[in-house]
Amino acid sequence: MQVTLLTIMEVILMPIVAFIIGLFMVLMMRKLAARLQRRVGPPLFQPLFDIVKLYGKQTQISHGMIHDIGIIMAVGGYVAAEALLPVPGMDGIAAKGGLITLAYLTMVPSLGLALGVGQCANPNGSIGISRALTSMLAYDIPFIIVIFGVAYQFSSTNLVDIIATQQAGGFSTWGISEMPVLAVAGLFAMHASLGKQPFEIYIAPAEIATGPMVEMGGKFLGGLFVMQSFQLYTASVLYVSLFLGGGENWITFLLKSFGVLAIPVVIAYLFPRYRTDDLVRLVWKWPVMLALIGIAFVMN
Amino acid sequence: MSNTDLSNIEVNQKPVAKRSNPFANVFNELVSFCRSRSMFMLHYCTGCGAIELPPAMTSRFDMERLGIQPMVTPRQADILLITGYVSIKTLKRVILTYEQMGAPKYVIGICSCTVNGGMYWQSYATAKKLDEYIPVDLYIAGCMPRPEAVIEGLQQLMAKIKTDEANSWKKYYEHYDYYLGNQQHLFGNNWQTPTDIIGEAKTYQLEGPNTLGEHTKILESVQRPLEPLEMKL
Amino acid sequence: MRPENYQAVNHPPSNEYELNFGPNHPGIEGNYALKVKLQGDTVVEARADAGYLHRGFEKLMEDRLWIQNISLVPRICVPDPVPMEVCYSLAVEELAGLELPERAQWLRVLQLELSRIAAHLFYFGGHAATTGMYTPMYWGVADRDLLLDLFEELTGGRVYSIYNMPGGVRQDIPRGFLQRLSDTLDYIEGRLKDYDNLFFTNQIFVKRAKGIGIISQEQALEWSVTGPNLRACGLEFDVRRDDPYLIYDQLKFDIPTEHGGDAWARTLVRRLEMVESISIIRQVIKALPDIKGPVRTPIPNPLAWRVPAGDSYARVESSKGELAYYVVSNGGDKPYRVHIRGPSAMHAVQVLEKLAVGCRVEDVAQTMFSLDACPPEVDR
Amino acid sequence: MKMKLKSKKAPVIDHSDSGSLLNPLKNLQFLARKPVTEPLKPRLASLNYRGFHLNDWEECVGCASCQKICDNAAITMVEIPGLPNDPVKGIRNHRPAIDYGRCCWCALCVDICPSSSLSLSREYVHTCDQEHIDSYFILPDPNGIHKEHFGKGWQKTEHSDLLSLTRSVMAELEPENRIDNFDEIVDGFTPEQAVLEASRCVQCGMCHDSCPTNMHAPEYIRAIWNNDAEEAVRQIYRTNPFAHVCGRVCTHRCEDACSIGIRGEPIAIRWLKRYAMDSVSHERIKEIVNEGNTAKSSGKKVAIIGAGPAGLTAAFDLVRSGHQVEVFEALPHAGGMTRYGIPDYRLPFDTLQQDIDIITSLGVKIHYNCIIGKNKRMSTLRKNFDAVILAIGLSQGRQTRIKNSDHRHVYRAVDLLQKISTGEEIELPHSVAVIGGGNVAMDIARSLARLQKQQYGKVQITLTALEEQQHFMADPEEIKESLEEGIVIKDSCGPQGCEIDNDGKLTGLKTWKVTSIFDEQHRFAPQYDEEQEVVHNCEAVIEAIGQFADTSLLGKELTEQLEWNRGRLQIDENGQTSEDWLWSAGDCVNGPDVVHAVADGHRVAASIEQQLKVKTQ
Amino acid sequence: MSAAHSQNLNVLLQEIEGIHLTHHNPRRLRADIAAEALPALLALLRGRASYVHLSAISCVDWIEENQFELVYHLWSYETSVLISAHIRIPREPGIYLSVFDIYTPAAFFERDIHEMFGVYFEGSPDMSKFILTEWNGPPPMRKDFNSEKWVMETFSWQEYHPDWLKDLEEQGGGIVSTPESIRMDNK
Repeated sequence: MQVTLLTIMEVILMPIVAFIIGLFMVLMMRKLAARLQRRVGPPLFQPLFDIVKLYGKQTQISHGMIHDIGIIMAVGGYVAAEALLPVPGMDGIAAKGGLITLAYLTMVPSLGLALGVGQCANPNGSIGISRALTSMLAYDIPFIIVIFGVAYQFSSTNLVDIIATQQAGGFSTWGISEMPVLAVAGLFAMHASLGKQPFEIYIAPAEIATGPMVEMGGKFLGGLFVMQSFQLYTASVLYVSLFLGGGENWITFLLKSFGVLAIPVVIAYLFPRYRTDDLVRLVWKWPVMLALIGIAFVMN
Repeated sequence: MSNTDLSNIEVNQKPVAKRSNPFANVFNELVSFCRSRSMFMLHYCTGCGAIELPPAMTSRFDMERLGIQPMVTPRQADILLITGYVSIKTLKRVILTYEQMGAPKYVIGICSCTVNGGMYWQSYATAKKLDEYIPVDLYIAGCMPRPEAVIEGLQQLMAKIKTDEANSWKKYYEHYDYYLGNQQHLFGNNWQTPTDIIGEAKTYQLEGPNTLGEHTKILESVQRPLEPLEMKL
Repeated sequence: MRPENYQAVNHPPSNEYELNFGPNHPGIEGNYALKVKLQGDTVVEARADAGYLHRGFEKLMEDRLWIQNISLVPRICVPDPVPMEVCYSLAVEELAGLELPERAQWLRVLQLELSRIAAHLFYFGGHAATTGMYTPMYWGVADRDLLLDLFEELTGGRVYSIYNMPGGVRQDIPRGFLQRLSDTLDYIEGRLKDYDNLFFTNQIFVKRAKGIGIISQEQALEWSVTGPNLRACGLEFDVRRDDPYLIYDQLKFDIPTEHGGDAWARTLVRRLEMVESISIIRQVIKALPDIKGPVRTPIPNPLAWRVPAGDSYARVESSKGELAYYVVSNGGDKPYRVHIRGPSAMHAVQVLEKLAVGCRVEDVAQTMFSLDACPPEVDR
Repeated sequence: MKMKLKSKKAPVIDHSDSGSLLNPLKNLQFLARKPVTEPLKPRLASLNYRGFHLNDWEECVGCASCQKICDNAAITMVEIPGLPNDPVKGIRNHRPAIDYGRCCWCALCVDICPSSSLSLSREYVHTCDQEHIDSYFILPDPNGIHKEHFGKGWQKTEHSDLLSLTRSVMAELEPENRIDNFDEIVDGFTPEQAVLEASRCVQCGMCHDSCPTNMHAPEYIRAIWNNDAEEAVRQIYRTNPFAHVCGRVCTHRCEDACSIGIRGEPIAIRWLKRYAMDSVSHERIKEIVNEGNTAKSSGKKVAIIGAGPAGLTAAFDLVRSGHQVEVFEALPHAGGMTRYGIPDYRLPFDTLQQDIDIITSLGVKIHYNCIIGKNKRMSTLRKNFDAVILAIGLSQGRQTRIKNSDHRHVYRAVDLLQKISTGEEIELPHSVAVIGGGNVAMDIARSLARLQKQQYGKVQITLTALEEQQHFMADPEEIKESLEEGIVIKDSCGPQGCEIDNDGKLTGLKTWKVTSIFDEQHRFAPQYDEEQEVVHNCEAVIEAIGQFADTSLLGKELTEQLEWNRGRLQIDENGQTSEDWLWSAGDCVNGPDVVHAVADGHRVAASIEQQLKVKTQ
Repeated sequence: MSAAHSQNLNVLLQEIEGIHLTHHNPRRLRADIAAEALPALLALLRGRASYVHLSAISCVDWIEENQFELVYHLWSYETSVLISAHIRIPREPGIYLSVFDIYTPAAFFERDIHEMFGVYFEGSPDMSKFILTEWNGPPPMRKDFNSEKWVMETFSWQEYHPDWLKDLEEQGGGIVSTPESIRMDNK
């Protein structure tokens, strides 16, 4: 009984922690961008201000039930995913859920968004969401391969186990040193899943005027902002858990997850985006190839 | 121009009804604070003053320090910057855009042209006083104002928002008849927008004695029914 | 996004649909619109829609004194205002038979080239942004701002300098200006390396820009393409050399050309032009201290200045291409007619409409930006 | 990445290059570099920044040139009570107020400002909300719109000045060509010169305000600029029938008030008027004057004594209102002082005659050689006419009453001038000393110089005056031309007596050096330095120190009836004397000045007109 | 330009009847011709004299003569001489031939002139409105359309009444002349 209560508390607490860390990740992203662009950048609590303001908007234009559900799915998918991502001291239901569930859950937000945007009947939104699904299709293949490889390597789909295995032998047992090729492929997949340049095809303001977000205002946009901070958190923590040995304690955990996130974020501000068709070709070519090579190594 | 004179329009001085719940007050203040610290600016270059916005946004004067960032669609934006003259063709789009923005929304009139016609006061193609068509919160003088002046102006607006004084958007609902009349004067009587302002005014309980009038009657007579997708609160 | 952007198209059997680029759209330069018809992701038809920036300049100018118009003209092309002032002044000077002092000519060249660099810095930031890269925009605009500081020091205004006037320029250079100018140029030249690294040799950008919006040499001549866009097709034409004005015939400069005629070639030409402009300004800095004399030929009282009847056609190479003013005087104190031929009038309407067809939707914005079209020149 | 080095210049990227994925990563160095962002506080603008307006109220004269050059119609002129307002000096208490809802900060207003009072500051931040939109309408003062000091930004320089400050050159006779004859000195403008000169005008209207008769100078200057001399004549005749005369010898207060004159040479308004009059044929002028003259005969009769400018102007007005006007002139020609006091080289008699011809052509009847008090009595006039105007001018020269001034070779300037102008033989002395520094002194000196040159071949004229040369009453031009013509000017010399030799022949004029002219109460009380005594050798002395009116014609009875004020007839503001039938106008009430006389003529005519109307009703 | 080019050009241009040539300066040549002869001139210049670049078509409204003047500015990259071909057409009905078949860019200029002056070009591909889609008045660039008058009738202006002005009015001062009144005086 006590275990269950603790689990429930963890399940509640983990998304909250994730959200807070996610907010700082958004801040880091914007600060790094600012630095590269030779400017100061936003103040410390800017991501929070944005979200509170958006939820505090008077006008909240909904385009129908599906629109609302779409946003709930987008945020909810990640909220659920957070409970499956172990952080130092909190495992939540990670031991029960496993990696496969998590992989599924990370797809839910995109689908939810697709539902919601479809309701808006704005051609730009539709183009945007079709691009988002295309890119999801593109990066999911290497992503699944990578997950499969990791699971094979550690003979487990339980993240708690995977982390424990990695932490057992220090750096030499980390995923990254055991399967470096797969780790690179994983980084690619993570970058693509974040939708940052050069893989940022579905926001693309100059082409389709911010795609899926075109009809989002007020709390819906706020929802997307929340989703973004969860997304950054999920992607980086998942990567840290798979390849960098998870968090031994909060300090290393934060260092690792912020550090790993910095890579795609910094690259994003130095490159333009690919064309949609180029993206699919590229992602299916290099990361998939790398992932397959990686998995070949693993299987050996 | 229109039947109502601008001077007849009074500012909405009604203090926001303080709710008895102290938490609600704290919450209100928090939201106002966040509103002032996070302003999304609509990326719409209506006129030549827009050329000083990129410097204000980019590295040299970095607006993001104040939490201001450009946004692409009106649905996401809080501030509408009217950067200089608005040609009549643009004015229609400006009004459509303004009506689509989510309340609370703020309008800043930059340059001389938004106040009294500016350089183009004899031009048949530009509107002269922006305030006749949409309510304006703040004007920034200059032709065009420098980025520093724009940023200074935005800080003024932030201060106003923080204290809940920037309420021009309510004026649009309360005096819709006046604004609509001026719009009809310029665009003709069959002018209509896809946004149901009267309906919104009712929803926000901002319907005042001047919301409806002879001009809204004209609107009702020419209005084709709004499709559900186009307007839903 | 405006609701009128999503009108249904009334030919049901096809899978075509319409999309509006602009007027409020980050993929459009300024306040301008392009209605495109799409089939899948490919544009099958594009129609330009201008007039959002129409102010009736030509009408306004007929109602203002010859001198008053100098504060009006720079507004016709905001990113590159100096050529407007110079071109109008040249046209009026020709009509009025005003001799231009030599120092004024050098100062005008100085401004024209500074303005060209500023416009190009602004341009490629915009071009980069259409491909999703925002850092060049932040850099370019910030570096352009240093040039605006120089303009402010020289002319008293950052963007609208209102510094050229029929007869010359309004004030001489401030003390120490040439030194600061030289320092800024050194800085900008040093920055070009960073821009190369970030943008011009960025593989993904090159991949995106290559083969976009190709104009062949024949098409370029047929469509009256001018300026960098023409030179990107390998045609070495430049008003500065072919129809020299001011003291351009005394200066040494190359006319950079590229072959290919695509967005990438156009970008490269502008990149090279910045280098040339810097070298021109260096020549001016070197020569200017030795050129003494007034900076303005006095004109009669502007309130009662009548320009002899006649007409003149002055042409200037602006950063966008061939800019021309056709000015007609009936001997009065105001112009009888001024016709402004903005280079973008060709690029943003006819050329863009043709180039956009066959483009994928993600390249429409890039096509427009690579032409460096300036909508107010179309609208006037 | 392939990088080719084309010349020694910067590395050139080739179109066939495909770029690099690593190059952009080099910019990671910027993570370690400092941002270029400026602090939030607005920077100080450049030294010639075109910010908000400043206006130095001390300098500003309210000429409204800024309002005219403003292409955006942003400037409103506002009257500010309490500021100096002096039309004679060309200062109005108007100041520009600027609408920042129109202004574009082009600084054309600064560049044209005749007084250089306007400038732009380095301040550039102003914001306001809708309720305070009035703050966009500002009255620039020296303190800036927010009363904060930012310093001046854009100011006028010699390069940016838009006004043309120098007159267009007019041909005139060189001294050697004019000294032996009475030909008119200045040629007058050619059409090109006139248009150029007219184009300098900023139409501020200071000239109109300062002119005693409020001539419509801006309008006729504009008309001349428009090559429409007839319209100019029409404008001139709205207020001045002595157009030819005033086009040549007016004291041109307008030019003293002219805004352009603050920093440069004022518009040559007088010469432009002359140009307009000269370029339209006499017959055409007559037609223009008669345009729209449909007044019916009123049956009233007015008598005017004296056919000088004042009298004839009144006659001109009255006859056009339909009254019957008769003018009584004591001398054989009309024109008064303009005929008998101004030499031919300044005002040719035939041009004067044209003015008079136009007036008489309207139906004014002039009785020449008709001396009131001798040929006709005042009482007869009173009986036969509804109103009488006394416009007798100042015909008698004042005397210095110094020692030996009763010598027969001591003359009054007006007497001599009259003789010269009528061609009467005079006893021409070989050397002359003139006392006086006014225009009359110059006139007589220069007239005599011409005669001396004609008869003796050389000029020997000394002009002495109490004042220092820069404070002479005469026009600077007159002084300059006199000097050119060989007249010696000795300033600050107080005449003390005429030297007479034993034969009773006049040999010289003794003067003392003047140390001061006025006492502390500004009363005339010259002080001399007796040590510095000079004797100017001469055969004749001419007194040109002023004139007075000869009122003996009024007769004893009337003189007693009328009210007097310090030896002058007491008149009200309309020129009416204490008798309701008698008015007085011109030099005899105002002192010598043609254009004042004209103004007076109008005033009196208007007063009579009104009184006659009342009487008819 | 070279002497040979120049001579060549002059010989060529003499083929057009009634052409009147004036040299403003070495690089500007003005050709006045009858309206009927213009297409022939343009065809000749484009086909045989290397004038491939149509710089602009300008329209001038000579209302007193009741004519429109159309000016075709042509540039040759080879001779470096700008030829301005001037023709006059009657203001009523204001119809002329399109030269779109000779110079493609003419389509834009003709559309613009049609919009601004109301001159109709027969054979031009598109004469629909472009810039003035929301304008219902007469073609605005015509001299008989008074923009300022229209603006004065259509719009109102700010009525500023700041405190300093109130103070001045109390003291007996106040506004003497508004800029609008000055402009009306001049007219």
